[in-house]
Amino acid sequence: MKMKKFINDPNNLTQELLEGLALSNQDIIELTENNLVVNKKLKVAERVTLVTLGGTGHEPALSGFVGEGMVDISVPGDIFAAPGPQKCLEAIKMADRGKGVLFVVLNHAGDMLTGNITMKAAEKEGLNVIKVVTQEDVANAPREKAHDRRGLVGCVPLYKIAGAAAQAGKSLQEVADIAQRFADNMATLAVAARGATHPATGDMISVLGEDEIEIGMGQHGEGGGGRTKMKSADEVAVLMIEALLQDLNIKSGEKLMLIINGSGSTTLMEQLIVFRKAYKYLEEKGIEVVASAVNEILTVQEAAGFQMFIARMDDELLKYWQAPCRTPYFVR
Amino acid sequence: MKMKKFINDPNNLTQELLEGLALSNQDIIELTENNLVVNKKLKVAERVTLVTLGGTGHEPALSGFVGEGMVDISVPGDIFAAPGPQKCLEAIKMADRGKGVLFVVLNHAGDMLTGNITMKAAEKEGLNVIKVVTQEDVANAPREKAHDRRGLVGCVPLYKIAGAAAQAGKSLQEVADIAQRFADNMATLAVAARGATHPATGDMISVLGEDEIEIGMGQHGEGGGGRTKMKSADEVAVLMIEALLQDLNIKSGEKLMLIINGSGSTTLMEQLIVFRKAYKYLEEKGIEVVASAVNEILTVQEAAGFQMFIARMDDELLKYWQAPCRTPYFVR
Amino acid sequence: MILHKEEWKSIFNSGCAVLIDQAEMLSKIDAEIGDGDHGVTIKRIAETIKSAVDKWHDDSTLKNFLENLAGQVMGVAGGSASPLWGSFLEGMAQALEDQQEIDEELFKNLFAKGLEAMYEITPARLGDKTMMDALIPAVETIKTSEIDIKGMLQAAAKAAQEGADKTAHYQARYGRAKNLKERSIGHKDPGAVSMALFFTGLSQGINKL
Amino acid sequence: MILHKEEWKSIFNSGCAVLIDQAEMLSKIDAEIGDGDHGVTIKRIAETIKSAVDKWHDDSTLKNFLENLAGQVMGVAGGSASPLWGSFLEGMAQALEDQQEIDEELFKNLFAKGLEAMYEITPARLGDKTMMDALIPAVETIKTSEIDIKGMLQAAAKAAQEGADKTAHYQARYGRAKNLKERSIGHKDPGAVSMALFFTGLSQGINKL
Ligand SMILES: Nc1ncnc2c1ncn2[C@@H]1O[C@H](COP(=O)(O)OP(=O)(O)O)[C@@H](O)[C@H]1O
Ligand SMILES: Nc1ncnc2c1ncn2[C@@H]1O[C@H](COP(=O)(O)OP(=O)(O)O)[C@@H](O)[C@H]1O
Ligand SMILES: [Mg+2]
Ligand SMILES: [Mg+2]
Ligand SMILES: [Mg+2]
Ligand SMILES: [Mg+2]
Repeated sequence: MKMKKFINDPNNLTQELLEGLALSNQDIIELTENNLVVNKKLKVAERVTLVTLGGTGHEPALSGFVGEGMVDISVPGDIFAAPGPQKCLEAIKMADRGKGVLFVVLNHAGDMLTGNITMKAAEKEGLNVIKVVTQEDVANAPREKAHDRRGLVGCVPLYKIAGAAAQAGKSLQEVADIAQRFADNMATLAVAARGATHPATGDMISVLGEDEIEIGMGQHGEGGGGRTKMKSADEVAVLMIEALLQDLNIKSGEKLMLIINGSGSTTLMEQLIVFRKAYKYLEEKGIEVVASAVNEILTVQEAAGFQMFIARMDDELLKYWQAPCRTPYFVR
Repeated sequence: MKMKKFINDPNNLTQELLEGLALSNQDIIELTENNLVVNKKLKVAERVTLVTLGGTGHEPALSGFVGEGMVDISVPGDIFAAPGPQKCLEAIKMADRGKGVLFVVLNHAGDMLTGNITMKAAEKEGLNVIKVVTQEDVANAPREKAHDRRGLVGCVPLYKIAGAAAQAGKSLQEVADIAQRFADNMATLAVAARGATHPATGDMISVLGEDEIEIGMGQHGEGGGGRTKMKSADEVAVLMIEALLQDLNIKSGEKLMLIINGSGSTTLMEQLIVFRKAYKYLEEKGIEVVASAVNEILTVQEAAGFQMFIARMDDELLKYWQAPCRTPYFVR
Repeated sequence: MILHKEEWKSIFNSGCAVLIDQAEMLSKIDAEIGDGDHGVTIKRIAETIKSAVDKWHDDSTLKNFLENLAGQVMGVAGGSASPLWGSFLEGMAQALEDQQEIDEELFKNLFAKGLEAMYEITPARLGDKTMMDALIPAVETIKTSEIDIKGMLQAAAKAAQEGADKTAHYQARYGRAKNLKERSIGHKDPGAVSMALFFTGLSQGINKL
Repeated sequence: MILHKEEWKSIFNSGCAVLIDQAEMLSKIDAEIGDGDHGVTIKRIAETIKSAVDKWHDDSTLKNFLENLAGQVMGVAGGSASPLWGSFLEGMAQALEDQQEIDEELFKNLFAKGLEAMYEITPARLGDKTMMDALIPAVETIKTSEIDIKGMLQAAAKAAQEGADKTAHYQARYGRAKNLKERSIGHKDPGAVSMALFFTGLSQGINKL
């Protein structure tokens, strides 16, 4: 598939998309000179604040979730690439309103290296930061080897929950504990049906057969799971929800968050059809869906496929999930 | 391009996607037995209410915008197809809370026929209904022949504005006048880069050359504008915004709403890049963007491309655009 | 010649049979200037009519039957054809009270009222490249005819067929094909073709009585 | 043998020249088990180093130079290579105070501290199929060497090269290639190859002095 994108100079992708984001959300965010995306209300915040980092090209994630009640500053790298630690350190300093900063890092090689270097530097400078890592991809490693698991869409509900806890006036340690509890109880599985093209190079990121899907595909098209023939929405949904339930050892009577996250060109129609099946399957098993979302949240360009995400919920997590927030792509 | 979608029996697409929508938004909407999508708070509404109709396959539109502050009942047809007038009549009766119903119809052959038959029947039954038609596609007819213009994404901001006017307690005639004023001042132009596949038949809806785009493409891939070689995002943005400004005869000093609506597989990254250029172009011309949105609002399956929408704004319209609302895919 | 219920049934069934038979062809010609689904919608309409004919109770009048049928046809999910055909049937119903036997005069009136209902619902007229290009000549032929019902239907089918053929020369002014502008010339309008087929089917049905 | 600022400059430039020269090849081998951008990132890093060398003020020490450079390299947008290379440079800086001349002892210490910084930032060790497979043998060779700086770098380049070659037999345990599991065996690790090339370049640079 040849690339067919509405872009200009591939070197300016990140700069231009961030400008578009800032211009279309002037009441919520601002873009600093060195491309930090900052919650406009950060200046008056008297609470723990949230910083995150990650490559662009996954819009609306991550910068589309900066605003009151979610992320205070996002540090975008270039397309699919982590930013440098300096920018992260700068963001943490800027974010700190005297109550400390929660620093959320997705488990991807570059992000983790940047995150670690940043933390070392932050410690050296005596900053009050706690790092939480999201690593919930059940496809590429067992739960015992969680540090090998990739971070997928789960970071976004985590921003929401941690952000609400911060707004509720919790201390940094409390916010970090809540975020970690949520992180420890989440699981994602991705399925891909068609690869994307890299917007800077025009190359296909991964190639699947005309009638194939791959369950367990990573964020940038790296394989992981197995390839199978295309199946019906209901079959795929059941396969995926079963793997997720098993990973978290979810039992009848438990309460879950269920998210279907479209990868790019898989329609909302399809995402809703899949959600419906997963929901009904859970209902039959006596598992209650208490929180949900169906949308493109963390995409991979025009890839076809979706991520199915679940998280074990308790009343406190649910309260924070439901709390108001206002960001460009998530409002409550 | 072969179809590769997560679906089940193609005959059940509409039923299943509406179930998914209702299950994932149980606090906002409910699905009646005959597939009307109803605002859960309609029961207690003491105001003018809103009904709209249209085919499915364009998610999140139209049913994703049912809820407080926007649409009260949507009457979905099948994929890309209008529903029958009986269902519309039923919806109008169900929606009427004693203050009358605004009935919003997009200008597409089937929708208009259904809308007209419904209005005839409603008159016969003495119902208090006013119909407003959205027809803002500048590509397929000049403004003097507005009745030939297709209805594109403009219906969605119109729902928002009319819904807020209704919530503000305006009379049916007032709500209709506000909606009509907005409708008379809006303009959309669509560009397509790659066709979609029809989810029920698997056929390509329209075919473009590997290096071609078509400006002025209709909702279901019907041609209209001219085909040209692929251009840069900035070039396309300028071509389109110029056509829109000319159509509405917008002058320096005026205030606009600017929306970029992704068709399906064009990334949010691209939409933001295009928005940025259109915004800057307007800024240079002394035209102020006072309201905006960049997102997939009314899609055409996995088509690549986007719609650029502008509307001339005044303080009252802006107030209603900014008023709170709560629907599955638009919250303020 | 007077038509009773049983005769109506077989005439309608014959009209529907032709449409169902030609559904694929209709989609094919719709693909050329429309969205390729006209056969699908027409088949659904024809099947709706057939099943309504099958379920037509003894105690329900032709008016009742047509009114209910019109509603069902309008509810057929699909293209523009459903509300148009439904309106035509509804118009026909308006020509009736509780008559159970249809004579020439009433027969003419039935079709005339059907066409009137169409006039109310669509601005398309002769030459606009729509189903009206088959329907108008067919109904006008019936209205001005001096022969019996059988003859009327035969002449109407011929007129509809000729009208449908002519649409190939027109540029579409309504429906999807309109957006193609000049490019629509050279192709017959699918809705006109199906309308002509229906009249052919009706005429074949009456011949078999 | 003692290295002064001007010599450092030409040695660094030589290391960078090799990397820039081989950038395309590096992306190509990254495409086999990674995401095909290693050459792009390495080229950016090399260009960052080169331009820092060009701008190296007379009054700034090697420590200053390396510290600033480390920051710039870490900020290079791209892959995992930037923070890793940046950490190595930062580690080197920590071996220094305000010395302007580097003798054998300090030279050894420079590389040893660079490697230590890497140990802190990544758990990857020998056999894990990363750049460490080239870097560890190179630095160990320098540390244990009894000859002059020129000889050290020659031996280090050889050791790095051998280390990089061996990565073809390993299964990746860190970086993107890890997800391929056994499928990663049979391909050299791009990060190890580029690291070996850098040492080769350094060694060529010192030969030309
Ligand atoms: N406004 C109209 N007035 C009369 N006939 C129309 C009109 N719009 C469409 N038609 C008829 O409907 C036919 C197309 O029917 P169909 O394919 O079922 O609908 P759609 O175009 O919605 O897919 C056209 O060939 C034309 O004869
Ligand atoms: N955790 C790690 N420790 C050491 N080296 C690593 C690690 N992760 C990746 N690498 C090295 O980085 C190389 C890939 O660099 P590059 O392509 O620039 O990064 P990315 O994989 O992010 O695209 C790998 O070949 C490997 O040598
Ligand atoms: Mg059609
Ligand atoms: Mg159709
Ligand atoms: Mg790489
Ligand atoms: Mg990379």
